[in-house]
Amino acid sequence: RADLAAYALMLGDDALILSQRTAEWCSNGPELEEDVALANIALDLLGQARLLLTRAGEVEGAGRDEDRLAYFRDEIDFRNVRLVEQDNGDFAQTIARLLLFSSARLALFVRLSASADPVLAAVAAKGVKELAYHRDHAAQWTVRLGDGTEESHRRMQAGLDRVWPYLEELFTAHPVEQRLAAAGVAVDPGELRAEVDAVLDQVLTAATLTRPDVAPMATVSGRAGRDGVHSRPMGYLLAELQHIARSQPDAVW
Amino acid sequence: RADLAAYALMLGDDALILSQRTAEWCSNGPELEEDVALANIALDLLGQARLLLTRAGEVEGAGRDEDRLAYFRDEIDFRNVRLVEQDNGDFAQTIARLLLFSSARLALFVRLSASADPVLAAVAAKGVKELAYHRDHAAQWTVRLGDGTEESHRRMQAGLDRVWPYLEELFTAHPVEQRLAAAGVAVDPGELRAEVDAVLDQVLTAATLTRPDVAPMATVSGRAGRDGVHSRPMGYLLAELQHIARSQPDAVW
Amino acid sequence: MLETESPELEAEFTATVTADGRIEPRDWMPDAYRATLIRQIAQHAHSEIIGMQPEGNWISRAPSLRRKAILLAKVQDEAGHGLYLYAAAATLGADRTDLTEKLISGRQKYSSIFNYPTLTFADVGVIGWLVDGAAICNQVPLCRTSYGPYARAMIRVCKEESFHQRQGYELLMTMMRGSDNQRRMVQESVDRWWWPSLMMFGPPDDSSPNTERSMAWRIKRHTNDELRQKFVDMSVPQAEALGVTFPDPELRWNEERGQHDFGTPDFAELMRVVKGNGPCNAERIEHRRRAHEDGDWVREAAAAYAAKRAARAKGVA
Amino acid sequence: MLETESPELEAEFTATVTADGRIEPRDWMPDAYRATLIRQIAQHAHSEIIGMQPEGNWISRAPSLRRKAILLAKVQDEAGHGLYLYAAAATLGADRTDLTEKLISGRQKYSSIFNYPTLTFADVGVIGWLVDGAAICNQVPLCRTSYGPYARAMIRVCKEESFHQRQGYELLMTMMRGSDNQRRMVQESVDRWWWPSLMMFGPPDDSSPNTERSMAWRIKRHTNDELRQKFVDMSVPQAEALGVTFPDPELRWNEERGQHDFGTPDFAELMRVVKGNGPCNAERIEHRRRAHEDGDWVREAAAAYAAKRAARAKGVA
Repeated sequence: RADLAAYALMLGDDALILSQRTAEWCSNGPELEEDVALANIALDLLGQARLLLTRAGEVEGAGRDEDRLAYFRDEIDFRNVRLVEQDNGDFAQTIARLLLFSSARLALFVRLSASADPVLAAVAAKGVKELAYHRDHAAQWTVRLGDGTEESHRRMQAGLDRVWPYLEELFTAHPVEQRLAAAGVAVDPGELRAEVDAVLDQVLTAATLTRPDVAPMATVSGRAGRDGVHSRPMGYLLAELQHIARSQPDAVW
Repeated sequence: RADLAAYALMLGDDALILSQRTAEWCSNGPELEEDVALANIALDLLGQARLLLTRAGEVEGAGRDEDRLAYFRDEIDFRNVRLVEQDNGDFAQTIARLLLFSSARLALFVRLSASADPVLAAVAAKGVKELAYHRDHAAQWTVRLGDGTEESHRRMQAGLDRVWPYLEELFTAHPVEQRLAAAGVAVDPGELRAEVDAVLDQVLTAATLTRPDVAPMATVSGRAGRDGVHSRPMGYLLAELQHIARSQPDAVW
Repeated sequence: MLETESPELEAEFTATVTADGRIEPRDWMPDAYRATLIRQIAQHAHSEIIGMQPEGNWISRAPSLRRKAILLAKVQDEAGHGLYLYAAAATLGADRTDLTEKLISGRQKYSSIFNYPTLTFADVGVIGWLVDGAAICNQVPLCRTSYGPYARAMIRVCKEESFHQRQGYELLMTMMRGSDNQRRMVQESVDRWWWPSLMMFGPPDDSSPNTERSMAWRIKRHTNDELRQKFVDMSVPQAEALGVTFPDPELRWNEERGQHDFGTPDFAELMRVVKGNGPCNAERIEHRRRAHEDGDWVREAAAAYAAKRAARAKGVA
Repeated sequence: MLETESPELEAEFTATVTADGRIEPRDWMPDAYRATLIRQIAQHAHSEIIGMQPEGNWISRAPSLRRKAILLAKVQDEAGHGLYLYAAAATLGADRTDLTEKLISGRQKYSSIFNYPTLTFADVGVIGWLVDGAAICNQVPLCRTSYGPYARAMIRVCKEESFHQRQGYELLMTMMRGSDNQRRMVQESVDRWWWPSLMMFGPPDDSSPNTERSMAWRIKRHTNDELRQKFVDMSVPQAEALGVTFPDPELRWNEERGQHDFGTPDFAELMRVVKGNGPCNAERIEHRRRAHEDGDWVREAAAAYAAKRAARAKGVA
């Protein structure tokens, strides 16, 4: 049960933090249609986060609801991968991150729809359609920017180069994932690599872009996002996310 | 007494928030010497803030110390002028703001050294030396940048233009200030205008810069920083300033 | 589209409008009608787009996930409203790029209400209740406005805005049932937004020169003061239910008139804000301009890619 | 400065160094001595400058005003140390602009410890205690190093670092007396920093090829392993007093040796971090490069203004 709560938290935190970052684009997009599209994606992810955090809290059984988990945990207790917490950078970098995340998460959710945990299975099944849209949106922009102007090609390649070191973490199985995967509850993310790689290669080829040849982002003595070891942007993101809620712990919203 | 506490809070919040902004330059300055100088200024202001907030808490008599006041007040309870909370902008804009603030605050502290309140008088007397240094530092850079290269001239003028609308607030007497000034405890900031204007004109002339011809920043139906009505950057500044303290309300640091 | 000066066409136009009929894009219309509509629709679209900022300011800090989702969806709806309205303006021959240019250069206006800052999360609720409420009072009559595409856009906009208004009011209700500090926040926010909301109906009728013509054209259906009165009468009981007061000592029920008496907003302040000197005018335009300019390379890339694809398709065909 | 190959000069140099005398800037010295010193002093200066970042990360969020002041003053001291050390390097003919260029292009290194992230405010205390503690172990002997300006800079640096170390330890003491969560933070931070701190003494002696020559030149006075042992022996009782443990199951007192036994740090990790693939290498260099480049126009302006003034002074003279 502790494992299941931890796993729901990992997936929920990924969605929550990426939603927070994506929502930063609202009123800042390159065109109105993109403000709408990115807000949609942020809303989908927020919806996934709420279901997963709620599930984590229920399984934990300590009375923590989605808000308690989102607003009243310290940085070292967040379980998201470091990819999602990075600053947005320019539009190309945001698209690059979305392409990586949604490709991996879609592959995961397709498998997770068959989870032995009915709640995870339902969340995943619902998320599949959303993530397919996110991936298509990211892929279309990757191609458009990669095969657009000289500047957009350069920026799209730079965006990919910047986020690619964080890809490995999406395929690295945490002991919790390994145990739950053995029990048919979770998916071993290592299994997703080949499928995701193929998708990414296809998109990059269509976009006339090069697969970045970069080392995976180092861990801190083997610990990374899933162990609560985050990167510099995370603390500032949480300060903004949590400040008002923490300021009024006795309030009702 | 409520007036005295409110007044100490106004001056203390000015110093605290400008210190916070100035410290953001630490490790980001254009040269190491400037990292040191700006850290010094931030430290001086932080020192002033601590004395003033402590005084405000004592006079208020509700058991709030400097940390309670700095970390556990909401945005609408902060009493600083809006000038100090603005984003740093580039180095020129930071210098422009420092020039305006330190010129006005120096003129104020010179007079406040004779306050009927012995604590305010002592804080002001100590601050005079510090602020004289801050003003000199800002004035020297204003001249250097104004009379440096074409780019630095343009940036310095733009920096002045950007912060100048907030100057008026430094000369606008709040009812609290008016009452305390009548009692010989505070200084009516309106009295400082001529002196500060003369200083600024002198610096701008030496720097080959033009005094900005801009309207004062509008209030919200007459309310501004001294009434807790702040501008967009303030909430984000407080989120960062307060997040860790608010996250661990039972902690001892 | 060639403008033909023709008494018959003009008579037909007037007849349609007077009979509360609809003018459609292909119909003849007077130049001044077209110009007035373009200006009004564009300003309305700009207001939706600029209106994303004051509330968007709170998305990242919304204090519960449910409120974050509601707020994000609302701001997204505003972008959507902007899109419908730019599309309606396009049916009159106005180009979106050109309208955007006019917005960020300050040549076209947007609703002055968005030049006030959002200082607490209560502002999100109060904007929903009072600002959207006032907007709805202004806009509901426009669902029957004489220009078809505008009227249809307004029907959709009004429906969503009513939804937003209820959400705003519900947030305030929840906050008023919460902590003392929350109640204080709500009252403080109401104090700040009440007068600016009243000013959303524009200057008093006796200094609103274009009202008469706009009413004849059925672009406008009630005078500013009529709508303002309606809004006050609607809001007072809502404030009572909520447990807040409006900062107007002259506000009281007038039994004789069957309406509320209320004080006069500071229209000099309104004029200052309209002229560009509100607390946030510079910030709002600057934000929009930056977003637009930061997106230049993206829009160029999309256009370049579309052109390449078209060329390739042609090559294949 | 002309380098003269002269057996007499070399003999004099060796005699001075062997007698624990000081070499001063105007004295003759071997090219390799000069080059080694420049590299070592520059790396040390770079470490101070890069070292501002991990702690600087917490200035804006320090949870009490007193801790904020202490931290800001400490980071400021690090900038000051950088300045003394660049000045010492300058006495050997090294140009600061050139050294900065080497830093931001990655051609010169800095202490690998600063490529680890600071995740909680406890890290501020642990860096003071362990990282500054290890630095002091490394640096105290350098106060007697053979090159005069370097030795004098180190005296000042060491004095300030001891002060920082005490402040760090005092913060941890305070936190350990605080809430459960604070104690958890301190232990978690110690767990992360212990091994990287041990690696600050460099690779084991048997794979540290330059140690012997540096010791002969009195640039180095103890081997890496000697210093590492000393640091462990010093830290264990401090950890006990604090109430934290080190994450090393092999750590125990060896009665026979009169020293602690301890496990072997993961030197493969050290090599990866040195080679550029630590968790923060890219971020640290990028930060420094950005600060430097953002300041280009300021430094240019200062130079242009100084030139103008000089020209005017000349014109007047």
